[in-house]
Order: sequence, then structure tokens, then C-alpha cells
Amino acid sequence: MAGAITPVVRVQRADFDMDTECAALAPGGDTGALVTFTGLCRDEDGTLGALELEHYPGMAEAEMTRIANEAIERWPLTALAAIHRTGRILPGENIVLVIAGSAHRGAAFEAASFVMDFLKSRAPFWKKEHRTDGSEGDWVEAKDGDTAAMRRW
Amino acid sequence: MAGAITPVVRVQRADFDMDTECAALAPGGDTGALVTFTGLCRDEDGTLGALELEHYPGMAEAEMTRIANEAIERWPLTALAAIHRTGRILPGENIVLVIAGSAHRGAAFEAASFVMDFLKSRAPFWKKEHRTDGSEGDWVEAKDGDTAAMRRW
Amino acid sequence: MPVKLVYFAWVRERIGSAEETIELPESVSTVADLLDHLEGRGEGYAAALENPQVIRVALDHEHTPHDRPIGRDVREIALFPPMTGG
Amino acid sequence: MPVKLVYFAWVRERIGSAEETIELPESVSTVADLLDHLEGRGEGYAAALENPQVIRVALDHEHTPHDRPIGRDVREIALFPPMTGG
Repeated sequence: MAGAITPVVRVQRADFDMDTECAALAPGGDTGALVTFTGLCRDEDGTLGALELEHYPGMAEAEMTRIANEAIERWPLTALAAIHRTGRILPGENIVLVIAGSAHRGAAFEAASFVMDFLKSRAPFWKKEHRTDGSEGDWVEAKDGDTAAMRRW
Repeated sequence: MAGAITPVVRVQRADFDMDTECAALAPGGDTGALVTFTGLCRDEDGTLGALELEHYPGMAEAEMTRIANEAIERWPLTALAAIHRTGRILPGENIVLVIAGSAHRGAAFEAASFVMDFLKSRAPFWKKEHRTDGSEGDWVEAKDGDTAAMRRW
Repeated sequence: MPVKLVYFAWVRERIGSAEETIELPESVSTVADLLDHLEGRGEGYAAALENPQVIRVALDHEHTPHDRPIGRDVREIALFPPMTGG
Repeated sequence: MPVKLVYFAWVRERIGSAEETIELPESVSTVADLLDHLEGRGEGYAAALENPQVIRVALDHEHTPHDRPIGRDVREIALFPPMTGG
């Protein structure tokens, strides 16, 4: 890549859609591969009413930008975006979107996977569960597997 | 997974869009991760006028379905689609779309990557290049790296 | 027994035909035998099949190695170069 | 020197406050010292910080290990549980 690209990083309450975000990236004529990752709110067999997504304003964007720039250093990317929602999110709704573009598919897959692994373990977001039975749910606990996923890079 | 899903497999001239295809899959409440791969026609620094995509009707769909079903056997997927365009495709246009949904991100990333690797080396499609200088281009040659990519699975 | 042959990409261009139906001679038992037989059918075939090891063959829509016999029930045999889709 | 403390998720809930500005005592040099100091400030703090090893700390928006000194120019210190975004 001649000249490193600038990643798109956003934290927002509103939903996003993939086609709009990919088009906005305008990844250019050298892009042969575009990988998107969308993280969705699972319904936990009907027991989950909603997730409440809390974040650390300022640091969330800063940390996402650090992760994105690390990916841009490691792979020859033509486009990179990381968008994370906050607030109340219902089962089936989108939580997070990562887009990685490159000339070839290997770099696009790896960069998207890398960004997601680091987002999970390093970006300051926390999920609280609200149950369909009306009881206040718990804060979601971090998974050991997520730290392991990050360490493989 | 209770009950294996049925993959969506299509060969078509028309373009596709990711959001429509993902919505049509209706991946269900257990889907926490949705990975898409889009293969695009690169402009080869302005020298490529168009790609002509030839395919073997009948076998293309059959082979894509075999690859998709193999992925469904190997990973706990909630959704899987593979859509490949044929005919004349201009630089910047879409060629292929793979979508893989799962409860967790690892399976979705791996399944999408697996399907792409096998599509490249096993699905009967061939690309011919038309040059911007008007000369008839060559048939694109298969890359050794693509066979290697397939063998890692 | 008549069998339909279909050709794709530069195999099709060099042979100069997209499909034809031929009678398989008794001497043709495996896929490799068929490629040998076809190569002798003229200049276009010879050009298409000069490096038989790169030619991919599908029997009734399934990839098939060159050392496999061609079953008596096979109806369509496809010859083509390595795939470059995706 | 006054420093702004911000709390998130169950750290915020247990402490019962989202942010406050305190004067860092001379005895507090590292991040670990700060956690020790805060734990003694009352029941809510004790509940939030009973397992200090799980608490993540950011100095001016950067993740910081517990053994690091807190620089004199630090303006905002955040305490929170392990992240669960994505």
C-alpha cells in the first residue's frame, strides 16, 4: 500500500447497515476482497429481553482507533471500519460492525478477525442483561476464550 | 445445532447486496456473528476493462452446494449463503458473496474463509480479461496459493 | 454408447466447440484414456490437450481424477482448465 | 493534585457514583496503591474493589497495568471490570 489508510471508527446509538458503510468507505480499485463482521444480540432461547451497552466515551473511540491502526500496520488494507453501538439493544439487533478491505482475501479475513478479537478484550464496552421475566439481569462476564483469541495474534 | 440448515446457493448475472441477502437468510435468534465475504473485480491499475465470467451451468451450483454442505457439517452454522455472478463484470463490481452465521465469531469467520478457499479452487468458474487498450486479454491463470489455501483445511 | 462432451474456457476456445456427442471407443476405459483419444482428433484438440495434466475433468458434474474409469452410466463429461472463480 | 476518577459497569454500581474528583495522597504512587487507598473509603468501594486483580484501570484513556506509577500529569483515571463489548 502506498500511503496508509485512515480507519473509520464510530460509537453510536443508531443502527448501521453494511451496504451503506461499505459504500461510504469507497475502498477503491485495488480492493478485491471485502470482509464484514456483524455482531448481533442473541435471544438466549427467549430469556433475554435486551442488552444495555455501556461504554467509556472518549476512551472507547481512542482504543478502537488504536486497534484499527495496528491492523492497518499489520496488513495491506484498502479500507477499515469499526462501528459499535451503545444503549439498549434488542435480540436480533446489531451490536458491532467491522469491515476490512484488501487486494486479497487472506488479509481481509485476518484483519477483520484481529480487530474483533481486540475489540472484545480491549475496547471499553460492557453489556448488562435485562431478562424477559422482568428481573434485572447480570453484567455479562468476560470469557477466558476472548483473551486467548486475542493472544494468538 | 438441532437440525442442519439448508444453504442458499445461487449463480446469477445480476448484482447482489449484502443487507438484502443477510436479511433473506433470517438467521434466527441464536446468531451472534455474521461474516460476509465479497469478492470484487480489481481495476489492475486501470488496465482492466472488464472480466468475463464463464461457468459450467449445473455443475457450478452442484459444486457450490457440496462445499456449503461440507461447511455446515464442520461448523455449527445458523446461516450460509454463496452467490456467484457470471457474465461481464466491470472493475469495482461484485463477483462473489459468501455469508456465514453462527452463535460465535470463530465459526462464522472460519466457515466463510473455508467456503471461499474451496470456491476458488473447486467451483467451475473461469475469468477472462478484457483490457482497456482494446486488446483481448488472457484467461486468468489459477494460482498455486489458492490450492495451498484449500489444503490447509 | 454415446456420451456428451462439454468444454469450457480456453479448452473450449482451442477445440473450437462448446459441446459434442461422441461414441466412446472400446479402448477408452479411464479419464486419461479419453484425453489421449481426443488429442488425436485434430489440431484444435491437440492444442487444447497438449498438457493433459492441467486439464480438469468432471463426470456428470463431479470432479474426477484422470486415473478413474469412466462408468458405463456416465452421460456428460466436461473438460476445462483449472478454475479461477471467486 | 486533584484527579478525576470515573467508574463503569458494576464498579460504578457498587461504588454508587459515576465520577468524582479526589486529591491523590502522597502515599499513592502506583495504580495498585490507588486501588488500596480507594478500598478503604467505605462499604461501596470495598465491595467494588474486593478482588482488585480483576479491576482494569485506564490513565487518560490508556489501559495501564497495576504496577505502573501514576504520572503527575494524569488528569483522568478510570476503573472498570473486564470489557465485554463486541
